Amino acid sequence: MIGGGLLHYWVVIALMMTGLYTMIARQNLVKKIMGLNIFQVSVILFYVSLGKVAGGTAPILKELAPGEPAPLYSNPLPHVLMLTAIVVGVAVTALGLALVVRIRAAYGTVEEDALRKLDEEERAERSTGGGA
Amino acid sequence: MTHLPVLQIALPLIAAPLCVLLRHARAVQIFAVLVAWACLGIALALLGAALPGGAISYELGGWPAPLGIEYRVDLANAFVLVVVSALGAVVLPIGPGRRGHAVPPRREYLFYASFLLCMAGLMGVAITGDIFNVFVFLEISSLAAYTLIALGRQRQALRAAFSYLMMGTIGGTFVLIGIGFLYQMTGTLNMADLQRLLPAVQQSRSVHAAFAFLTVGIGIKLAVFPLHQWLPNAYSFAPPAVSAFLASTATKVAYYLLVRLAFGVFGTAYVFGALGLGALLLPLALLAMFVGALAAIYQSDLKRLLAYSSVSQIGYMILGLSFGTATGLTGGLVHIANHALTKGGLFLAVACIVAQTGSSALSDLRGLSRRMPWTFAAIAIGGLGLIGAPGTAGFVSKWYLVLAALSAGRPEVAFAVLLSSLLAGIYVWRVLEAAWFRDPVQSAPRGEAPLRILIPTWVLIGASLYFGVFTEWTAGIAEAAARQLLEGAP
Amino acid sequence: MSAISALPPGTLLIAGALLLPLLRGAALKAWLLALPLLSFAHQLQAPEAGPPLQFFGLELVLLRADPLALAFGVVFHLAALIAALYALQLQDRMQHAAGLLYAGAAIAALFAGDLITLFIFWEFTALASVLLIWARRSERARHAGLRYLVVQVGSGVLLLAGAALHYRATGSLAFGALAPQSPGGALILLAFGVKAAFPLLHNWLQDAYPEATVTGTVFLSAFTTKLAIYALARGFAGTELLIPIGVTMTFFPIFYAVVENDMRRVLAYSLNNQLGYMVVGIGVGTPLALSGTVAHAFSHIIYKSLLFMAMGAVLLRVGRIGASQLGGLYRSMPWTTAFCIVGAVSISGLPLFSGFISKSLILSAAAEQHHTVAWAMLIIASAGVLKHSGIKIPYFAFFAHDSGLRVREAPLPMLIAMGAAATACLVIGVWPQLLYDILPHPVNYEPYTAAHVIGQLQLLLFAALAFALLLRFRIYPPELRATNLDTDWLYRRALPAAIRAAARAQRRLRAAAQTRAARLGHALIAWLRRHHTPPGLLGEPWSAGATALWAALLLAASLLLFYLRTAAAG
Amino acid sequence: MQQHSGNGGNGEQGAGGGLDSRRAGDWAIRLLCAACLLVLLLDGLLHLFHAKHGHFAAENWFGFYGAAGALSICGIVLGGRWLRRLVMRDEDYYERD
Repeated sequence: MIGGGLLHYWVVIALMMTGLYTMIARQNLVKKIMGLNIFQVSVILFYVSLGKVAGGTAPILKELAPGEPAPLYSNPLPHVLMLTAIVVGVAVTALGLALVVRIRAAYGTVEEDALRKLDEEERAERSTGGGA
Repeated sequence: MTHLPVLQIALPLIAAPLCVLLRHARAVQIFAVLVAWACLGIALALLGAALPGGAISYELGGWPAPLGIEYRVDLANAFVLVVVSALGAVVLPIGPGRRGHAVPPRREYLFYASFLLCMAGLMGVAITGDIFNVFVFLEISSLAAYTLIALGRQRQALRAAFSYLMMGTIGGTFVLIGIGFLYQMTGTLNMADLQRLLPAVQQSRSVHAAFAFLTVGIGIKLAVFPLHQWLPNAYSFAPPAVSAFLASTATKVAYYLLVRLAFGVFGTAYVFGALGLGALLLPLALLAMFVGALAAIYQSDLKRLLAYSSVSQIGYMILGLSFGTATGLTGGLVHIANHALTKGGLFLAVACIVAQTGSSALSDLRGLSRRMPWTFAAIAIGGLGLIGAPGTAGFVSKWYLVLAALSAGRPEVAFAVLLSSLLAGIYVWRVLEAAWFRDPVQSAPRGEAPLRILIPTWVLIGASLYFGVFTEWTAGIAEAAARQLLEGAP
Repeated sequence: MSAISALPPGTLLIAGALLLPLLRGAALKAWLLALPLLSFAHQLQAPEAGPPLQFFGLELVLLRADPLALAFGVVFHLAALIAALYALQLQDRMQHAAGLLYAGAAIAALFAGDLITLFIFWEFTALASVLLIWARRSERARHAGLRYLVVQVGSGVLLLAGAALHYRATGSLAFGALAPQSPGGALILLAFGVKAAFPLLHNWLQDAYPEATVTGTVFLSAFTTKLAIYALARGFAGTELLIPIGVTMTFFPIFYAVVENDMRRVLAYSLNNQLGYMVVGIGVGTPLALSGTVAHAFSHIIYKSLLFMAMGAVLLRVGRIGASQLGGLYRSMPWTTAFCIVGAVSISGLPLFSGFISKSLILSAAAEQHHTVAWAMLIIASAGVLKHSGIKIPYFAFFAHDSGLRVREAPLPMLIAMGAAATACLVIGVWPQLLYDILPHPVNYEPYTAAHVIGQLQLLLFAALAFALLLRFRIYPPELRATNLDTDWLYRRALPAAIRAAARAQRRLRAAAQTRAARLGHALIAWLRRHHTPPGLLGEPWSAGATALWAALLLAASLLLFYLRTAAAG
Repeated sequence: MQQHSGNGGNGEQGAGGGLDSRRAGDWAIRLLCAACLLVLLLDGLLHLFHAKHGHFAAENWFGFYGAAGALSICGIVLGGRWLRRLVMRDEDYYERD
């Protein structure tokens, strides 16, 4: 059902790896969310490429002149699905950013290593405080 | 009656924004609780309708499958629906917690709205027969869960929610990729249709990749070892009611989904015969059982201890799945209900403790059993359930797992199950020891927890005892559901 | 009525225990005494077999009342009644309840017709009995109880595992004769062995029993190990392996009993030694030997609880129980002294007392089957029994040197209980046919022949004389307050030390590995550490990155597995 | 049953006249000796007038059980002394650390 070579796969995989790497390697929570976005976009592109039919046009029905062959349409379903996926992605991003705002208010930083250190200090304090 | 399947989802889904409109804390609470109980009623009605053995199919908007979205209720998912809605109905009345929590009373309606959304999402995953719909509901429930977890009273709850969000989204996206591959190979999203079309293309690498992505993606939501790392923080920093609900339902629904895909969509022969999924899952399950239990032993906080114990219990469920046999699957499915009741009850008991002391650290439990006898009796019974002592629901599950291991010719696995029960005995003992045999600290509370929390706790713990003895509603249904799944009718 | 008679005897005790919180005062006491009697009546009218019960598709037989179970049932009821009487003046309702639950579970276990029912009551006895240890409410008791519980529950787990294997091998769960060579049978034998305190598996007994409450030890001494003896007699009668095991059991505790100071621990070692006779009897396995085992279990339960009751009364009044801390108590506790001596001569096997007529059955059976070595060892052990239980217990507690202790006599209910047990010892000893008649196999044995009586008297008197002379010439080791190492050293000392050492070694290794990694400039590890610090398995799981990495790894692993499998298949 | 109640021995405060005094111990030993002699005598009579028929030849030896009893006790007590050297520790051995 899909045509073309494998180029779109490579693009998708490159984007996916970029996103994953950003999530793994970056300490800044906002950057992590950006990585997450890139990761999700790669999947959206993957779906869009699934729906692409070589030589197909946008799937908009039009009045056919008598004798005119029906045009080759792209598969619209993956595209429609991606509308939902984009909505999900937006919701995740929004919620993630909202959490970052709250984290910033509660901790005063959005760097993962600083957060970890703050939590560790707090725990150490509590355990020594509890022991005394 | 004919619209029951859609009502099951639509009711909480519509009720959630209504909560936001209603705003008044008490009114919203009553409304949300009523909705939750209505959901339970619908789920029970659906289970009753599915009991004869057939599947109820409901076509959304009148579009017939495979083009339209189909809701399909058979024994397995009716069973899951009942578990999810029952836990929701029992836990929701507790509310977001009173003492120093992060939700000011005038914003409590948001808690109830999120909770209903989470329920709707989880039930949606179970009920839908459309695989893309599964992804959507999975994300609805996850988004609601992130929100709920962030409501915990410590600031670590925010970090826990954020980590869960990152990991959960990776999992969700993996699922999405898997669905994409499936669609690419078959051109359909309807699960029944997929089951029909897949055998023709199952030798292709895309289908292998689809299954791998789906397994790993669901594995994250299911907290399969070593993808469990979001779970301990999420459960230990969330508000008590949320921990109780999520711990007993979220991972169970993911488990159901994996079972449905493995047995119902891809087919037992393909998944366990050709791909050898069992060889992958069995070591992970064993590792989860032991690492989870060992980690639980070393925790100094009761909620965290229970969270790691969940990792270990999820290991049992995966173990049941990994044999790919009816007995194993029965063990896994029945553990959905049994562990939901036991762990839900235990987390609610923690809610009782937190309501009275403001802490769930083991060192603050010292001598508390004298002040809160009912709460700690519940913890003792629930703990026995985790160990799998006879007479509790946990025994029933372990019984099937041991039986499955033996009939699969793996006595050493059966032995491992029993051995990890001993580990469970140790961490349960740590709790009981602190509560029973230590002298109370000065700041110990005056008395028993409020009935508002204590009654739901005992409802769940009592149910776990009941189902430890009378098993036709748990093991009986699970067995029939497992048979239905294995025979291949989705 | 028919519904109740379908339940195994003992369930009445369990149900009755649940009523305890509602009762107080005289009603409570009456109920405590009435329950064992009611339960015994329940046993008398029990049908030979109850209806099978369907449970997860398995057929369970809750009630199977054959002569072996009934014989043990009689003595278990008697012990429950005596122990309840002994504990009567106790104010602690939890102990009453625990004692009843424990006795009830042990009795119900006797009537279990299948391995699953047996397992359930087996574990039930463990859970109920540990309460009797914890009821002492001391730090030592708490730890000892925990160790006890781990061993007991572990025995249950072994039993369940063995039952599952047995079921797989044979398709039957019925509890009858089992094959010790099959893996299932071996596990079950091990489970029974733990509870019967086989050598090297024995130490929970000496560890826990002396830490229980005054009245708790009386209950404990009666049921747990004898339930195991019953189970061995049912499952492994005639297993030759049991003879050397039993002989070892009769033998080594004697030496420990010489040096042990805590009188209740001496009795625990003596209990172990007595179990050895029964295990030998089971190993010999002829009808005479099995009857001897049951008879010996019967008389043993009575005189051993009598001895534990006497020592309990001393502990209650004096507050101490070390041999070195007692002495001269016969002045202030004359009745207790007298009853204790009855128990002591019974266990030593003096003619006219119960030990004489039961132990000789086992010895004769061993001789008839020409187990010469076993027989000789049992003769030596008989002298040992006299030494540690027959003489050491009454002598050091009530005579020896006057410790100056002047206490009150034991409370009346305790005296009545001891008196009842002492009477039972004497009655059985004088009219052995009373006991022989309830044994599972008909016994045609006359203990009172001139040769037998004179031989036994000779053995006992010369042994007593030797003991007295050794004591007189100070060769007998003095009583010292001390801890004597036994196999519990392995898990109380060696194991924790090994774990600590392993933890230290692991820390050192990890440190070494880290420095080496740093020295080699291992770029990958450094990168991993810098970027996402993958949490250890037990560490703080914060990082989403680690999960992403694991997910990728798992994905790669599963893809590889799937491709390889399908490639191999294709 | 007298042999038990009269078993006094190494009483430290042997001056008193009670059953726990040294004098009582000495009397007990005398009594035991007498009893032993009596039983040996009975054993001899049994040998003369009544053929014994134990399962093992050893059982029929004169004074076999007496020798077995006395020797066993000596062995056990000496074994106990040796065992004590091996296993005895302080009373609070397990409570330490």
